[in-house]
Formats: sequence, C-alpha cells, structure tokens
Amino acid sequence: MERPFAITLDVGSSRANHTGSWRVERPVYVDRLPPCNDACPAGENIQRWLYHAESGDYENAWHTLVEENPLPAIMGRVCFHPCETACNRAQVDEAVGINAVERFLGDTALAHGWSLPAPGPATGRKVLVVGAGPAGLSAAYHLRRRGHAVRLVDSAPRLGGMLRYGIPAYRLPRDVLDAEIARIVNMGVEVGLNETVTDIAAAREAAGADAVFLAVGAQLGKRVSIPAGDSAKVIDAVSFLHQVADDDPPLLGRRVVVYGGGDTALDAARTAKRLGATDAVIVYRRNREKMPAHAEEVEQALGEGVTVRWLSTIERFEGERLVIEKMALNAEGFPEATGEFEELDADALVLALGQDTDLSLLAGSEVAVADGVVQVVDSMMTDVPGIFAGGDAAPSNRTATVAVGHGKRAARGIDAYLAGRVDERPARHALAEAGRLNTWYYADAPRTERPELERIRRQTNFEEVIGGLTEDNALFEARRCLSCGNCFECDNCFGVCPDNAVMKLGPGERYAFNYDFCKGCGICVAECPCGAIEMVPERI
Amino acid sequence: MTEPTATRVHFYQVGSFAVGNRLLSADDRTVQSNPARTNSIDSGHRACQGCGEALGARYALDAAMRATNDRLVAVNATGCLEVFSTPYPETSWRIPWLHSLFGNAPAVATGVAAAMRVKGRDDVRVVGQAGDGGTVDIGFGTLSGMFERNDDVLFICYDNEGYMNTGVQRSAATPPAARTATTDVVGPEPGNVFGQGKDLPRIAMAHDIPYVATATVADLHDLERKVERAMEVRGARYLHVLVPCPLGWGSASSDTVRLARLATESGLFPVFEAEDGVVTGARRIRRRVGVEEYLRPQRRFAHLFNGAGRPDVVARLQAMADANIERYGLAPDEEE
Amino acid sequence: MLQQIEGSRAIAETVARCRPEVVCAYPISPQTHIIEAIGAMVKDGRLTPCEFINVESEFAAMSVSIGASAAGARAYTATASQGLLFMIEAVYNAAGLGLPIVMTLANRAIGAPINIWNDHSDAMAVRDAGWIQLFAETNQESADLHVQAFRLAEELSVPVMVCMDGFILTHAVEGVDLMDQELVDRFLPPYEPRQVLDPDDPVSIGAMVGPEAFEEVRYLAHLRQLDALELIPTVAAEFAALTGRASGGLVHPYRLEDAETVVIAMGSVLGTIKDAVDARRDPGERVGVLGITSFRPFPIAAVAEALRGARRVVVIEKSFSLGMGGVLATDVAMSAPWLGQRLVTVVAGLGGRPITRRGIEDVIERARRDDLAPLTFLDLDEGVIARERARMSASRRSGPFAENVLRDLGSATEARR
Amino acid sequence: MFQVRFHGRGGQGVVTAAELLAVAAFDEGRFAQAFPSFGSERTGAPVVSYCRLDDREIRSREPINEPDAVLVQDVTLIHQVDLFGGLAPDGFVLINTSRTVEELGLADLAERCDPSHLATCPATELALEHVGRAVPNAPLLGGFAALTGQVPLEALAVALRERFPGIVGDRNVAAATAAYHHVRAEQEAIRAAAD
Repeated sequence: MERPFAITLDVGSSRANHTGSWRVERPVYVDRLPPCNDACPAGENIQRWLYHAESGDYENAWHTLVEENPLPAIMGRVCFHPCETACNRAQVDEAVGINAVERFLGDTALAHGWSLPAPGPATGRKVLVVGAGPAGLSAAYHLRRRGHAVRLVDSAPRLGGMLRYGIPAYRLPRDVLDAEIARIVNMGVEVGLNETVTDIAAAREAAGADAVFLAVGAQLGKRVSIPAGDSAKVIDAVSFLHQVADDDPPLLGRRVVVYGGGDTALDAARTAKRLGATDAVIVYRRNREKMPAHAEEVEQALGEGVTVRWLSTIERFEGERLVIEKMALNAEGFPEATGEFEELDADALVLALGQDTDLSLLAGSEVAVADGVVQVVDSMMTDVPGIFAGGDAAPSNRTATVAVGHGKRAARGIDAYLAGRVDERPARHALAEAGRLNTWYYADAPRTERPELERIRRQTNFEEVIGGLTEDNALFEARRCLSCGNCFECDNCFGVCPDNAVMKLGPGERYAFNYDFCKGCGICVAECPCGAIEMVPERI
Repeated sequence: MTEPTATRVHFYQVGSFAVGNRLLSADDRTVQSNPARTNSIDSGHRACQGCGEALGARYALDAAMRATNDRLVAVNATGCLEVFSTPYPETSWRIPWLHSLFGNAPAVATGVAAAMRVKGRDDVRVVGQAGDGGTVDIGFGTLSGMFERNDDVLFICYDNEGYMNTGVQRSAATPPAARTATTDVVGPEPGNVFGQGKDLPRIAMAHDIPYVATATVADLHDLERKVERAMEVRGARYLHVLVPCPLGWGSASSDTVRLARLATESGLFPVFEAEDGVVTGARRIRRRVGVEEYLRPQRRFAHLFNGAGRPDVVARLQAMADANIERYGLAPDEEE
Repeated sequence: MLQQIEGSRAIAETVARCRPEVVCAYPISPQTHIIEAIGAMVKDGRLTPCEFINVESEFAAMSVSIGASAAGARAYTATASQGLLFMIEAVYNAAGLGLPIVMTLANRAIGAPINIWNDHSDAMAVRDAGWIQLFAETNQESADLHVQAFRLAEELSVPVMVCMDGFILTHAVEGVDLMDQELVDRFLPPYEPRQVLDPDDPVSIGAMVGPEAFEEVRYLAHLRQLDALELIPTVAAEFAALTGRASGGLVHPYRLEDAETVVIAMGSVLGTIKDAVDARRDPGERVGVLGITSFRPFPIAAVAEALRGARRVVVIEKSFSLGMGGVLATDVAMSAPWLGQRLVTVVAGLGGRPITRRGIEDVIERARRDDLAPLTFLDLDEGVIARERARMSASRRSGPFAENVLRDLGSATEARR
Repeated sequence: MFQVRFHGRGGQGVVTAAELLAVAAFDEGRFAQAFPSFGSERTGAPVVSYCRLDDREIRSREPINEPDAVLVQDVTLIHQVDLFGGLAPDGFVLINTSRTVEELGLADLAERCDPSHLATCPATELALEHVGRAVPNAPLLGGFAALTGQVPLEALAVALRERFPGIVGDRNVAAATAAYHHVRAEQEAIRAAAD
C-alpha cells in the first residue's frame, strides 16, 4: 500500500535507530561461584547438578554430580554438608536440602543401575593407592577416568575404610556402601585386600607403580590414662565400631558410658544402645554449644534415649562405678575443674577421644610428617616426588567428604605429575554473595525434611534412621535452589528490558545482549534473581 | 478476595514471579518469555533508559496480541509513549497503531471498534492507551463517555504519576508530597498537596463497566493474566498500570521494576481487579515494607528525608498505604 | 423523488443513502434534526449496517469519526457553531491524517454573546484546517453536495464539510428531489481507504514529524486541495449527467455575461440576491451574481475568470475577521487583484439578522453610485453604537456591552410605544 | 562572534552548561545567546546545546553549524556522534576525560588542531571530588575559560553561584576553579614543550 508521506510509517522502522549509542555502561553475563560449590570439600558443582535435577532430569544430574564425586549415595548419607551451611537460601528461609537430593540421586542411580563414566584411554602408567577408604576410592575413580592403571590395597578384608569400619550401618546401609564401591572397582581397579603396606618405597616398587597415593586414614583410637580397676571394661570407640562392623561386637553390658564429644562418641553411644544397652551415657567436658559433634547427630542421639553428662570429666573407673568431676566454663569458654564429684554406674567405658594415623609405613622415607599427619602441597604431593597423600592421613578436618575431595585433587596432581605438567587449577569465579541476589523472585518454599524412622524402632536395630526423599520431595527441594551466580534461564533479563535488547538463545543456550539497542539502564542486572549479570563501564 | 497472594505457581522455583521459567509448561509461561512474542513496541524507540512505560506497553500489548491471536489495533494518546515511539521517519510499533490527539484516544478507539463491528470484523479488538495525563486529566471526558457507552475497548493507562513528556508537571495522578515542576518543594506544604487527585480505577468501577484492574510492571504474570481476562470480555474495560519513570521520579534507571514492586508491597499502589463494579480480587502483599522504603530512592520525595526530614508527611503517606491495605484486604497472610 | 421536506430531513435521508457506516451524534442547534433522523433510521434498521454512537461532546464526535475512518469505515457527523469550535483540534487532526470524513456544518454564529442563529463565523474559523468546505444555496443543493462530498473525500483522502445555513435551510420545508438508493450507489462506490488500520498490514498512523519534513507534509496537503479544484467540477459534471442537476462545482455564476456590478456571496443568501439582481436587471442594470460553492479550496482561477469584465464587485458575507474585515472578500481580492478599490465588502446577516431583497437592492444601488465604504455593515444601528461608546467613555464600569445594547434597544422600543 | 557547541547526553546538564556560559558572558557585559536543540530523545540519548558570544547584539537565530569551540561532556559519544563536524580550522576542543586525546583514539583530531586549542580535563572526577556528584558541566566551563579566554573564571563563578545558591554553588565554583587550573597547566606544558 502506498503510504501517506511522513504521517504514516512502516512497522519496525525504528530498528534503524541504534540506541546503543546512549550507553555509558554495558551489562555482561557472568558466572559466579555458588557458595555451596565453594564450600563443598569434594568440589562438587552442586548448583549445576541441582539445575538438572530441577527439571527432573535426574540421570543428567547424577552424571554431573559424579564428575566430581563417585559416591553420591554414600555422601548423601554421611556428609555433614557444609554446602547447606553456606547456602544463600538460609537467608531467605532455610538452606536447600542439598544432601537429601544428593542421596536421592545416588539411590536413584543405584536403583536404575546408571554407570559411571568409562575409564579413559589407557596411559600405560600405574598408580598404587594405599587405603580403600573414601580418599582412596575417590582417587582410584579419578585416576581410572584419566586412563591410569590403579592398584588399590587395604589392610582390611573389605573395601571402604572408615566408611565401613567407622560409620554404623544405621547411618550407612552396607548394601549402598557395597554397591557404590563395586561401581568403582568395576572400572578396572586392581584390588588387594588384607594387604598391609609396611614400606612405602618397597610397595611402590613391588607394584611397579609410577606414583603412590597414601590414604591410610586415622585408624588408631586415642587413649588417655584413666585410673581403672582390672575388672573395668574399657575400649576405644574406633575398635568398638570396627568390631561391630565385622559382626563381632564386644559385650559391654547394660550400662555403657562413652567419653568424648565428637561424632564418633555419638556413633558409639547409639551403637551401644542398639546392642542392648539400657543406659548409653555420654560424658563430655564442655556444654552442648561447644560440642564438636554435628547438631543433628546430637538431636538424633538424644531422641533415641542417649543421655549426656555435660561439663563432666571422668576421674576414675572403679568396679562398676565411674567418678566424674563437674566442670565449669571460664571466661574464655574453657572447662575448669570445680572440685565437685559425682558417681555414675557403668559396665563399660568407650573412649571416643580422637584418632591417630599409623604412619609406620613411611619409616625410612623422605616423606615429611608433622603433627601426626603427612605434609603435602596443593596437588597433595609429599616431599617425595610421585608420593601423594590425602584423607585423614593428611592435614584435614577428617570427614569423608574432605577425603573424597583429596582423592580427586590427588588424582589430578598425579595425572599432572605423570605427564610432567604443573598441576594448575582453573581460576575460581568470584563468589556469588547473597547480596547480589534478588530473592524476590524465588517462590516461597520452606524446606522439605526427610522422614525420620520411628524412634522406637531405632532403639533396637540397625535399620537406617534417615529415610530418603520421595521423587516429588526431591524435585521440590532441588527447585528451592537459588542458582546463585549462575543463569538458570528464568527469562527475567529477556522480559524486563524496555528496549528488547536481550536475545534468548534457546534452551540451555542462555541469552546474549544486543548492544545495538541496549541503553545500559541496568534493570536486567537489578532484576536478575541469581546475580548473573553485572554492569561494566562502556569501552571507549 | 479470590486472588491468592504471593506464590501462585507452587513448586517451580520462580514460577510466580520471574518472566519465564524453563520448568513451566509453555502454556503457563508468560508471553514475554516467548522468543516469538510480538515486541509490539520494538527496539530503537527513544524512551529514557529504564523507561517503565515502554516496558509496560510492551507487556500489555504483547499479552493482548496473544489473547487476540494478533488481531489487535492500538490507539495512542499524545504523550511520552507516542513521541518516543514514532518520530518520523521511524516507528517502533509492530501492530496497527493510530495516534490522533492528547485528549481523545478513548473516543478514537471507540471509532475504531465501531468500524470493526460494522465491517463484521469482530475478531479485531481495540486497545486505547495513554499516560496518566491523557487518561485522568485531558482524556477523562472521552474516557468516561467510552465507559458509560460500554464500547468494546480495553483502555490502558500507563500511570507514571505526572506529565513527563512536557518536563514533569503535576497531573491528577501525582501523589501527595511529590515534587514536580509545578509542585515545587517550597512553602509550608512542599511538593504536591494532600487531598487532591483522582482515583481513576474506582471512578471506572463507578461506571459499572465489566472489568477494571490495576497492575504494575513488577508483576508480569498478574499483568498478563489481567490483559487476557480483559480480552475475554466484551465492552469497556480499564487497566491501570503503574510504570515508574526514572526521569520524573528521580530514580535510578535500574530501579524501575523494583520501585513498582515497592509501591505494591508498601500498599501505596493497590493491585486489584473488579468486575461489574465490584472488587473481585486483590493481590496480597508478600513482603510488607513501610512507605519510606519506597519513597527514599526517589528524588521527588527527597525533601521528606533531607536534614530533619518530614516524618509527619511520611506518616500521612503511610496512613494512605494503610488505608489501601484495609480497603482492599492487602495484608499478607500472616498478618490476618 | 421530489418531495416537500424539511432541510434537515432531506440531508438525513440523503446521507443515509450514502451508506455511512459510523455516525456520531452530539446535539447542537441547528443541526440536531439531521442526527436525530439518522439515529432513528439506524435504530429501526432502515440504515444498516451502521453504528450510531451518542457521544459526550463534539470533540468525541470528531474523534470517533477519526477512529472509524482510520479503520476503514465511512464516517459522518454533523455540528454547528460552538460545537465546531469544541472539536476544532480534532477537525485539524482529521485533515492532517487525511481521513475522508464528511460533516454537515449547520452554520451558526459563535458566542459570546451566545446566539443560535445563522451566520458563517463557524465555517470561517476552520477555513485553514485542511477540509474541503462546500456551501449550499438550497436544500436541494445541500442534499446533492453530501453525495458529492463522500465521492470527493474518498477520492482525495481529504475530509469534506458541507456548509448549510442553520435554520434558514436546515429548518426550511421545501421541495427536494431525493436521490433514490440505486442512483446514489451508481454515483458513490464503496469506500476504499488509502490507509487503514489492519492487523494483516500493520502501519503506524499519526507519527510525530519534525522540522525536516513538516513543510513537505503541509505542502502535500495543499496539493491535495489543488487537486480538489480539478476534481470538484468533474464530480459535479458527472453528477449533473446522472441527475440533470447543476449542484456543486466551484462557483455558480448568474447573469454575469455583461455584468458591470458583480455581487459575490455564499450559501442561502444567494437566492435572495438573485431576486434582487433580477429586479435590477429588468430596468436594464448590468448586474450579476457569483455564488461561491467551494470556499476551500478557493477557486482563484474561476473567480478571476468570472470577474474579468466586472467594473465593481460587492462581496456580501455573513462573517468577518474582527479588526480586519471580510474574509471571503480577501480571497476574492487575491483572485482579482486588478479590482483594487473597486471591491467592497458588505457584512450582513450576522447572528441571524435577516437579509432582505430590499436591503440587497439598496446595496447594489449604492455600489452603482460608488457610495459604499470599503467595509460596510448592512443595517447597522448607528444609534446603539453611539450610545454604547458614549457610556464606555463616561464610565470605566460601563457593564457588558451586549446586555447594554439589548437594554438600549428595549428602551428604544418602549420609547416608540 | 564566538560560537560554542556542547555535546553530552540527556540528563547530564548540557543545556544548563550553555545557559551558564551565556549568563557569565552577560555578567561581563557581553552579548550572549544560549539555546538547546530540541528533539524526541530522552535521558541518555546524545544531545547538543549551543552558545553564542559577541561584543554586540546577537540577532542571528540560525543553528550553529560551524562552531568555534566544541565541548564534549561524555567521551562515550566519541565514536557515536560527529562531534567535531564543522569545527572551524582554528577551533577549540575541550574533552571531559582523564585520558589523553591519543588514548581516546582521536589522533586525527590532534593532528589537525592547534595543540594550544585542544585540551582535556577530568571534569567528572573533579565534580565528584568537589560537588559530590558526577555533573561535569561546571568544571568543563572552568576548563573552557582557561582554554579560550572567552569568559573570565570570576564571571563563571558569579553565574554558578546565581544558579546554585549556597554551598552547592561554592562547590561548583571550586570544581570549575580546579578545572581552570588543570587546563591552564596543561596549556603551559604544551607551550613549554613547543619552545
């Protein structure tokens, strides 16, 4: 149609006017490090696997997860989830139940028989892994993925290390443990059980290994000197739990006292309870706030009838009677003796006062040891080239998750060492702080708690205490993720731009700015829920 | 009040609030999340950085386009929206669009609707649109006429609370205490005075027209749903959309959506809908804030906070917000 | 079919046969009867399809017409006087947008003082708006002009105003040969807009045009008016061929062949003038009449041609520009500059004051004697003027002069009693 | 007659700058005329304003197409707008920047300009320092005074205090003064280098 001049205009002609010239700042998309990822000792890309779980694509989620951690069903049970402590959602309502979703994914994978990634092409290099706990298993997995041959040896008759011998079955069912270990072994790991390495250099040579990873754990229970009569039954918690795990529990009697305040103390008390103790009493020298054990473990133990004598130390164990001294916290929060004493009936005393590492295998080597643990650099290599160490045997706060992370780091370090490269870790993104989020956009959604086993049943058997999430609950929980610092394609930038200067690139492809038209108003930055856009000064 | 508050789409991370959501089915997503949306007002327009009106117009018209299967004609009053979208030789409109005068958009829209009806093209629907000046002041007579005749027009007011096109003068939609070029912050009652102004949504309701609603650029799902609802109905309909103006309000260009949100969360701008003259739903406040949080980022209210400030004036504004909350039942669930 | 019918009714019937699709109504005397009749026809189904819309003001009436026309409908409305002024912004806008709206203007004076009777002040107030303005001499011509108006408007994309004298024509009952529907349909094809609001072919109508193109836009609008100068006679000729009636065209010359004195006027007064001219012709006076039908566009060439032999020209007009003088006369002077001082303006019939044959004959006689001032006010009561001016100079608060004049006339009446 | 063109963005006080210069010249007893270029552009869009200065009555109302000086308030305009179009061969250029002309990619300009007619001035930084807001117009005018000598700094100070009463005016004057000295020092350095 012939248009009247000037008064009538053809549609869309304003695209000739490039309003990008108005801009003094430009928005750019960024990826920031979510606090969960930042806090995860195993280096999991939690935000990323939750992203897949959010859409119900559990298989993809699980594959993303096991890129970093091959033991999700285990970690979904035993990890103390520092990710949740760091989670920004805690500042909105409650942290996302990451651990529960991890377990859901791990269990779902086992149920469906999803496979770990295939081993990498063979490199012809071989690595000896000493110790088949979480660090050793993790290292074996990551080394196999890089194509290195792995020989995994352990002094115990079964694989799993402290996962098996330190964590009671009611927290980690053995079928789960066995299944996840088997998956790793099936990647072509050569296993040597009941093999105690006594000389690291000799073992390396014997195995024909190009490198060694030491992950021997901390298996020795610390003992303290408590005056005790001959008749008194005293055992350390590590041995106690190990024997239980070997189906050979010691007879402790009806009244069991556990001495200590860590998670192992709780495990010991709860295990004693399950073995028939009527009284399972924990004696701890400080108060509940100062207790190093994780709060939820304490809560569960108390719920099962375990009792705690706070602010108490054991003076002596006479016959069937413990003498306890009351303590008081001084201004600095340290316990001080009060001179007040009490008595407590007990058939047995379990000492849960920490563990030491048996490093006798390093005798004669150049490997540096300090404070009872092996000294390593960032790549987990010791002073001796080719010898790496991790897990409880290296400086750490001794959790299974840290061990898994060590195994991964060591595998990467070993890989670099074998290739003659310097192990360089990619630069970390800036942290996605809560202040960068626009939390308005997230749906109101309080956390889904996992169902807990009936209390009465917990007192008598080793059934798993904490249940898993149903699929609905897991999906809900995954969707509580704020995706801090990482675009999750909510379309906000695409929608809120008054100049239509954001291009939507399609599922999974995110967005791009059309700088021909972007005037630099910054609404997209302000309204991005997860803080994945920032303004930068315009180039001149 | 039938309209639930806050989270309407449960279980979908950002389902109720963000523009889109890869987790929602296509039907539940907003029009704006669709890459094939009309972009009724296209790139290259000359609105200020962060213009709420440009945003609101695209939101509303794109939704109307979807609701009508792209059978839409828009009639525009004179004002910012018209000037920044159609300076010869460029137009930003991708839909049939007509601008006549400042005060006659409702009547022109009536004419277009009449033409469509007489030509048997009832499928083509008509939207009239204007700023607050073109709606509550100079266009009020023609708007009221269109309402009372119940002409088949959806009229949308993009309310930025003043005559921004001409340099920020007061309109009958300017809130009390706000500084404009004609309500300077001088004298004993600085800024716009209390006790004046028109509440057009309620006036519209008094015409007993089938549909009246308010919305803001901060709640896209709500706005789009209202446009869709409006398009399901024949007869005169009115949608009043709050669109913050960085220039006139003296706010950061990036704060446009946030201020619209604070306007509703403070209770100063009630978001509700009414059918046949009766309020049928109101959007409850989700995270209630005091009016100060809304007022402070705006330089037009700076005189309330400079030096000793004017806590008395802030209190009067808070009382207005409280009255809205009471009248429309806007209090969050837990406050009931 | 020829029938004795009220002017307004004749217009309503004719407009209805032009098949308007949207008709807007807002009451104002003296056009109200037209709109009432059309409304009734729409309501009882005689005129269909048509949307009849009772609007809240003349401003809305023109605005609705703008919307309807832009959306491709044939739009019609009618107004007068204050109503035209109230819609004036939209009147300009309709022309600027090139929308072929047809409007009847039942000419009426403009207040204050408020006055409902006939003169041409309203039409003159919008002469620059870009509308074609056609003046009807009779109700027959008025009816015929409406049919032609739709043709012209739609062919040119220019709105057309048919001006007919309020009350004098609108309320006069006289014989009008109403075109039947078939005849109108043969003359007036369906409206095919040059631009239209259509979802299948979206355009933006009504852009803001800056200094870089505004003059060109205006010039193009002027060219359309010049095009109308060509088209108006063509359409009138076609109409004449169809109906046998010489309605419309640019000008109506009457007994001009050897006229030394030419009287120029617009509208219904032409009939009275013709009678006067005939009366003067009988004794052999060489006097003729030039009726102006198309005031906008103004037919400069046709007027110049008609006045070629004239020795003197008298423009009788029902309006004037305060502080200046004749409006029509100015345009005539532009058309025939050689007339110089031989062109005089006679302002007559303001606010409905009757113009009589005797009065016109008197004017012609004074013209012949070169006794007319360049700007003459017919039948002006000099006594009233003198007394009011005296009052004004005597006292600062002399009061409202319209009321004073009324009082003065009243007392004069009493004094005569 | 001396004609000045100001380039900036909507909302940066481009029109105010031209007005302030006109007032300052008027206070000096000169004739001046400031006027904006009015379009449909909004906040953020490139805009221009103009100022004419003369010792006799200014009657011309035509647009300034061949300015004697160009003031650039916002360097992000450099590659967006024809900033120096029509500039007289010996015209003046003052750019609000803390960089050098070469760093801005304006080597061409530097080549064709008399070095003593080309100056930069960190007006935004000076405004932030002295006024507390990123309003570069007052310091840019101070720089203009130093570069062209068309108005004395004192007259600018009067105009600024008139426009911004109280402490805001004082702060603007301080910013303009700092800019004046900055440009003066830059010019002296150029002269010293040339000698």
